[in-house]
Amino acid sequence: MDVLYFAWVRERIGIPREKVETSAATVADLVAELRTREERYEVAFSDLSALRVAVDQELTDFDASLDGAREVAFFPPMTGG
Amino acid sequence: MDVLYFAWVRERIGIPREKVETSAATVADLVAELRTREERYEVAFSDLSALRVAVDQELTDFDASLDGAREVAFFPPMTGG
Amino acid sequence: MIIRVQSEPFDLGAETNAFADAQNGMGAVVTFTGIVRDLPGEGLDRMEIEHYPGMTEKALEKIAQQASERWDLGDVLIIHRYGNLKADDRIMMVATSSRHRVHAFEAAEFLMDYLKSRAPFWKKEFTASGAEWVAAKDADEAALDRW
Amino acid sequence: MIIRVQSEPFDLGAETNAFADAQNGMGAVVTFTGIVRDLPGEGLDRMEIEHYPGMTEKALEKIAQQASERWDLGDVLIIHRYGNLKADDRIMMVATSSRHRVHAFEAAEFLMDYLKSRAPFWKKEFTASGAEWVAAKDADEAALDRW
Repeated sequence: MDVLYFAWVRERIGIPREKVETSAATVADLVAELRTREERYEVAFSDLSALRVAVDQELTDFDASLDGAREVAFFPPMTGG
Repeated sequence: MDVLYFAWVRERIGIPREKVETSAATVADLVAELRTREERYEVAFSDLSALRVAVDQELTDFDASLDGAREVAFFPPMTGG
Repeated sequence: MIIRVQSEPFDLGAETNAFADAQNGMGAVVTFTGIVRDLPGEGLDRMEIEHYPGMTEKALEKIAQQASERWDLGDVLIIHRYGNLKADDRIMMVATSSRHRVHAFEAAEFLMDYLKSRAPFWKKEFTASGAEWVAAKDADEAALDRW
Repeated sequence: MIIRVQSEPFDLGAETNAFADAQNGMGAVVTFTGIVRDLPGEGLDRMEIEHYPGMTEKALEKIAQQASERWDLGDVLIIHRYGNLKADDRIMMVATSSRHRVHAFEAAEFLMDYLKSRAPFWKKEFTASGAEWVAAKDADEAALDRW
């Protein structure tokens, strides 16, 4: 699964994207897995209320299923316009 | 006093403006005077709810005073924009 | 505050660029443009817009002044044509700039609502079968209740 | 429906003219333009806008589609830049056309409200003393409740 990071999430984790082998059932499960990896993930995911998530390029919630998902992206609230 | 007519009021009365000697105290009094003049005035002023009036280039009501007024204009509801 | 009442066409794009260039740190620019619509059936030969020289400028300045007092605006532009126009010609435009997009939007809507019912312009439509004054819409008068 | 996500500048005036030219009898055209604001004090060196290629276009299309279903629109245009911008540069624009001015206005406001909080763009401001991600405003999220 491709995992993408944007804005300060990207900066804290240090990479814009990576391949992740996971059997996580939901976004929240994936986050839990990532947090155990390294300090930088723990820091980036420490406050989920400050984060947004998209699965296959659609905004969704942290309890969304990852069944069949190819791409998950984490980022802060958007500031376009 | 200058009396001005616009749009279909101008067309019904047949002239865009005229000098009127009057001692009318209010717009309504002026209208009453004009209506007695000729058929075309009677026709133009037959339905006051279809008319608007400006005294010295400010929109006002038919009961407005003409004290000191130099210019009175009659016209239908506006359709700008 | 720029108010122009003119018979000549105006260049919407050039006016919009000039207004946005001069907005001076406001961040948000809204424009509204009114365009002559063709008539169904036999079509519109031309539209004639009559106005009340002198009062028109005063009424537009008053409307722009009210908008400037009510919202936090950088600037206001109103251009309105009179005389003869054809289908697809641009009749008028307003532009507003503000630090806040909601202010720019609301002020532009306010300008349009007041301009429709309080500025002395009258439209007449000419077709092959004659000419007719455009009737004011109840909805346009009712729109003022919002403000 | 025209959606463009690009790093290059766009000509607001030319885009506005082209959109109004193509409005095809709609009568009302509304545009909104967002412009980079300078920062008080030491000033803005530059703004960098990051986006999510692929998702950005989808999100903007979805927003434009929703507006088209909700209001009686002739057309919708959205242009949004990414990459490096300076103070006074134009970040983005939307344009709407409609037979009814209220529809054109409301649809443009809807597009802006959704675009602010639902399209994957992130702004970073660079000054002499460092760089900072622009924080999302609660007011922008709250603005969605209106629709």
